[in-house]
Amino acid sequence: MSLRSATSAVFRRELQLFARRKSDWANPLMFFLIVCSLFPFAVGSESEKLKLIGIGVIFVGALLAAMLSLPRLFDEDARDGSLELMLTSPEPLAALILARVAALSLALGVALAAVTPVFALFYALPYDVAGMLALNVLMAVPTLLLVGSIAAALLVSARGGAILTAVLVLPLTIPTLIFGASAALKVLYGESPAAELALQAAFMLLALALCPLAAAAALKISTD
Amino acid sequence: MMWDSWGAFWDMGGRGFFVWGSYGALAIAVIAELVMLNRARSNALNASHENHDH
Amino acid sequence: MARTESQSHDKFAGRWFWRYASPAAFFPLAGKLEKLCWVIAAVLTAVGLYIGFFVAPTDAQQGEVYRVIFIHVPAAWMAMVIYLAMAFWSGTGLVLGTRLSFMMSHALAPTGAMMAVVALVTGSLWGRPTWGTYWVWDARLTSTLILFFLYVGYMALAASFDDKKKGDRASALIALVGAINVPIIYFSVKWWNTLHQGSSVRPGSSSMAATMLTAMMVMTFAFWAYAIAAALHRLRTQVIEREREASWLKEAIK
Amino acid sequence: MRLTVDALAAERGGRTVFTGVSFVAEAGTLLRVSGANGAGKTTLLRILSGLAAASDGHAVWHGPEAPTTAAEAACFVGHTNAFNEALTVRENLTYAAALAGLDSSVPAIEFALTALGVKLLVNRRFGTLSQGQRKRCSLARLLLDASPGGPGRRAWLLDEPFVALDVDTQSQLAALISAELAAGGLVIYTSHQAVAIDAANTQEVAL
Repeated sequence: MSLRSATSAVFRRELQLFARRKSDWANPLMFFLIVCSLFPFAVGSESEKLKLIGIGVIFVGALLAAMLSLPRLFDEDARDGSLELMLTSPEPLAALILARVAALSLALGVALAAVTPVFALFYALPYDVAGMLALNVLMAVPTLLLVGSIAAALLVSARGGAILTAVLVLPLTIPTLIFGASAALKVLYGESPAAELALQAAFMLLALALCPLAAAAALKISTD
Repeated sequence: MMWDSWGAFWDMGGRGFFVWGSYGALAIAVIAELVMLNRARSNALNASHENHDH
Repeated sequence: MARTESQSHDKFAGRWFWRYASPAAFFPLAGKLEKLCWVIAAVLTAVGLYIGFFVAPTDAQQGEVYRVIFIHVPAAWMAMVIYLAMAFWSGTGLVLGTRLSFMMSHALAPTGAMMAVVALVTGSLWGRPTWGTYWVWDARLTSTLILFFLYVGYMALAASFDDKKKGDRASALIALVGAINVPIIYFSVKWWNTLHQGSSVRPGSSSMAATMLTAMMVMTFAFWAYAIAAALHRLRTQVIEREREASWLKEAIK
Repeated sequence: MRLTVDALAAERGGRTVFTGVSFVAEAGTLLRVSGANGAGKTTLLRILSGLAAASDGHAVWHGPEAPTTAAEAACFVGHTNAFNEALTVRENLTYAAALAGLDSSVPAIEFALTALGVKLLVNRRFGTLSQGQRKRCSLARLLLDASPGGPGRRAWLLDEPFVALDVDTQSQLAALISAELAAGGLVIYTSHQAVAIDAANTQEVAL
């Protein structure tokens, strides 16, 4: 009972903060938009070429945009002291972190997935590919945030934290990137993306099972 | 001796650049690591001795 | 304020089987082991290179350039093995709280990163004449590259903490996270690779003459000995840095 | 409620801060932790609250019946407010109460705010308050588990609570502490300032 009220309080607070501070979701979306609109200038605007790079560009852009939100998981709380409320709670820290990542994934994942099909139009991608891409962005954002929460927890209030978080997290997201982009490519070539989706889901479940525990251990290490 | 001459040895069947480039890269890496090992050791020893003198 | 760490903080200091987990006991032993490993590394390298260049025949398929694999394959293996060893020591450190385990882990990382770089450079130099290009997105090369990123991340993380103990445990955790991810990354890259294009010829994959294999294995053991020696050297340096005020050290390095 | 501290030692950044700290604090006691700067006063409170780990020794909390955890037994208030500026006072206190496993209902929160004389601020964004108002709202966390007349379920761990408080708030806090002690609570604090607190049993631990 009290575990449920604690996790739901964490979840609700994260969404309240999202609703109250527009920049928290507007900035990642703008970043995503700008990244996606830069590439055609570099590679040219023939629609066949754009189609091929579009999937990768959009997917990497979404991952980077989600990465930018990692510091907000713990940094602000560490600064104003409310992180101590989580650390001194009688409830398991891993569950609280999971609630927090879940709320952030929901808000950010939905926002990024919602604009993904629009950006797909920039790259002349057909509707079904755009839809598959959006679905995979929706699945990839929680995975990235789960893996990233470990690094974010380790680097709470560390110097150079943001860059180092990227160095630590980005290599670990390669499977997500491979499965997500391949699923969309398969649809583009008219094949079934079932295998990719299953692997993507499996990787997400693995992250779901392990990452909150590791992030809790990480947070205890960095705040001790 | 399986090589006709030292020239043939260095030439490596026309692939000398790649073969010796590889071994050269290894040598550079190993030497660099050894230099760093020794530098770190002497820094640590200097700091340690200063510490003891005080 | 006197530091009495080495006596009081190793939880297991009293038990004989943990005796070597204490830096004071380990220091002289490590010194002897290090010298032995340098000698073994030097001898095996000489033997391995002799076999590799003067006994092993020319490869029918690849010509002379295959001789790069005598160092490329051992370096790639070492990059992987050292990462696993690092993760092992990190896990040991987190579970048992022994400082020496963390130090072992730190001591291995630079050598592991160096091995990854050597594997990548030699792989490219081998690939140019064989595949016609310096780089292919082959599963093995790609995962060696990612392994290099993980090494860099580990070392950067360890260096970003002013509090050594925090840095120890934080980097140990990331080493473990990386170790769980390495196989996942390897298999997903491999799977991705089969979807796109595969390279048919791989370093060391064509049928090898017995002498070629011997040269490669001798070089592998030489690399092992080298890695152990370098790690022990670094370990002893760390002991000197961290135990600056311990009295046993003043005796040991006089 | 009782706190037993036995041969506690702590280190920060590889340096030993203190060793061999032992004391017992019973309910109804005002315990002041004293010591020079860097003697480890904050570190001691963080260990007692479960935020930091001791390098040696034990600190054990006893509830009315059985031993309990620091998370259940203590409420730590450090130099930060632990409130988010974008949320209202009510939202912040609801969050704090839910995480501590306490009653986060409207009456409980209004009771705590009334005791500190800041009930009217309940729907204000924390970021729009003055420093004095912020401090009072944040101290309301201590009273979240208080019932009218009785002591709280948790001991109070206060790290320099009087710093940056105006004179009125200082005396108000001192009065709250006295009331908590009189009701049978346990208060452990550090302070550079000499603020008179009315207490029957006082104790001092020097680091």
